[in-house]
Amino acid sequence: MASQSQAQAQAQMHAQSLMKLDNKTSKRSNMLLEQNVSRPRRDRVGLGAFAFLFAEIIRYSQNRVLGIQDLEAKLNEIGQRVGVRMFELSMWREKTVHREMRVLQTLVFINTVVWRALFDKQADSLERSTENDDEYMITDNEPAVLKYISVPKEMSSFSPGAFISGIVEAIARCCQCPARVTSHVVPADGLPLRTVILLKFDKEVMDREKRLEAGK
Amino acid sequence: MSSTYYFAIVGTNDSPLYETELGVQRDESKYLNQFIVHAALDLVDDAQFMSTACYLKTVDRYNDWNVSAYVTPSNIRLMLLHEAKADDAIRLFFTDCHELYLKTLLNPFYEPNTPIQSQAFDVKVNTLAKKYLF
Amino acid sequence: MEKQYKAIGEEAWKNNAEKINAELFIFTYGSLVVQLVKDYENYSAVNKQLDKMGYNIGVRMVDDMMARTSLERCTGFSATAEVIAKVGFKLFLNVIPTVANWSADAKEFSLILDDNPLNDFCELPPKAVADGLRYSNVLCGVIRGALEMMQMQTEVEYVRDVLCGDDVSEIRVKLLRMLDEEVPASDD
Amino acid sequence: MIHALFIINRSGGLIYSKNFTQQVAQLSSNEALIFAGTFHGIHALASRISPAPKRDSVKDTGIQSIDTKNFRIHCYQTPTGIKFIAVTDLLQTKLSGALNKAYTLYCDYALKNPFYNLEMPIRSEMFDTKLHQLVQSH
Repeated sequence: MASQSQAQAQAQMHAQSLMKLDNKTSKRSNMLLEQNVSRPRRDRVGLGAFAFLFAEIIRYSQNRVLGIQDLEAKLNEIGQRVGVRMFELSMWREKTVHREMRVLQTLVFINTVVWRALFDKQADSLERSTENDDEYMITDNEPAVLKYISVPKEMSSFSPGAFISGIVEAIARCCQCPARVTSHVVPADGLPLRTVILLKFDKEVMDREKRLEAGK
Repeated sequence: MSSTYYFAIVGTNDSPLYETELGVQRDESKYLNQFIVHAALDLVDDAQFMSTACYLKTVDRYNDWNVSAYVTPSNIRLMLLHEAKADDAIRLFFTDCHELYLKTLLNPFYEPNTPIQSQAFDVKVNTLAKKYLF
Repeated sequence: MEKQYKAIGEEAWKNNAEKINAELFIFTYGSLVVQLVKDYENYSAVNKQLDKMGYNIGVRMVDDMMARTSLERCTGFSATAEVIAKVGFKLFLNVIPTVANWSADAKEFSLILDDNPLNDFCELPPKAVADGLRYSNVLCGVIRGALEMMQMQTEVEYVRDVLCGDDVSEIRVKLLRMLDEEVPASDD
Repeated sequence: MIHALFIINRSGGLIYSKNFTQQVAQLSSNEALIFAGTFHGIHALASRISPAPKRDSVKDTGIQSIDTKNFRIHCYQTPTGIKFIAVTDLLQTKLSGALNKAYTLYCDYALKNPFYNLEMPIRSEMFDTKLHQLVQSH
């Protein structure tokens, strides 16, 4: 009996302390809900800060996975949380807040607005695959976030751009155009980290596109 | 002014992320409100491909109720049950609620499509309702 | 002295630092912390991991700061504090915390983070606050790692955190000892 | 003219060596290791025998260059204890600028690379390329 009431008292105390904390932190929630997000609050940080952080994210992830695919999946996951936020935020800052639901418009939005928001420039190209109708490629010749990374030969199939493909995958899903998104290093002359983000849209998306096209 | 509103935010998997009754509280109405909103989601799905606008205006009617909808770029549906028509006021209310949702989403600890539990959010929504709807 | 470091930091930021969108950095950091919370399911383990990752960053970052500035080895702990605040934080995060609360023996000081970019947008869940999650704990590790490369063994920790309801964020840096140098660790 | 470049880590280990001209002999890897370790030791001893006071502010930072009849060895030690060593002709009086640039490249393409392990030999094509460009442009 005694221990039970003790436990109850403890639980009550815990609840009280949580409430007290809640009062303290509600100031913070208020502040966050009141801040102006129509423009970025701050402009830049050092690329060095990002590069060191990203390197550490890769090292951390590497220690927790068995193979290259898992490593890419982990980076993809980390990128997705960035993508959802960056997308809704970039759209909010557009002149006309709107929705993109069509494959091509979504791709163009990613290629231009999102890329500018993330990397200060448009992606270098957006192409449709010549082999498969449901595949599109966004190419960045020199992704700033990968600038200093040299993938060792024994891991040559690893693409650190999996982080970027995670961002893109999340945005495609937000736009109701879910796709499998992968990243591939395709070096070109003087561009060792040229990265191709490959989107393969789900069948439902392509079917819907056809329906909407026919309905026009 | 005795108008009553029911406002809900619905996630991409059709689960409610937030709901509140604004104005006169009517106990028995909660489930009916949820039902009306849920039924209107299909109509939102149909309407949303007709334009790229977020605000879809009134998408459904049920007895005396109008159902207005606003869809955010990442397909989170803001739904409002209301009696009187007031397109512009509702647009402004929705737009500001969208901004509140956006700021909630920016928090790294908020997982998309999960219920919004912040008290501050609740207070702000009620303030917006007072500002635009009453 | 203080002015001089401020100028060095600003000069390096302006001319020698490549930059990146702050929000991309902030969201990426947030995503990492959330990942750690998922992976460890225990906030004090997350604190530890953030500190460790910060350490790994710090032992490397200090070289980047030195290479991009004209700094020499710091003379004394008070100059070190100034360099961390006015050059290190400036160069990487584009903010300058305040150095304050020196201990009488001049072996401890605080960095008051009036403006911490990592915190933008962040609100901790109540459970994380109650369990003492230090969201920006990576910074402690960075400082500790960087100072170790400069032969200073330190203890660095958050003593106050706005995300946990405190009025300001304060990181305490305590010098434990100077590590031996001059003699090469191994000659073979 | 920069003939060769070596990087020595904090404990005297050789982590990078590269010849840029045919004019200097290619040391065997064993010789290069000995060169690095020996230089590291002499560098430390030199700052010990220095008549300069041992206070931090005026402390001697060790050997900055060694001359022979035909060439010069330059050394730039970073505040963290890494040594960048270049072999040049005698016309090169001061090389700290170029060595500082090499230091920056080391920070970018070794330290910021997640696959580089601290204190270990640098194996990065990008580092090679950038360093080569630096030496060419010098």
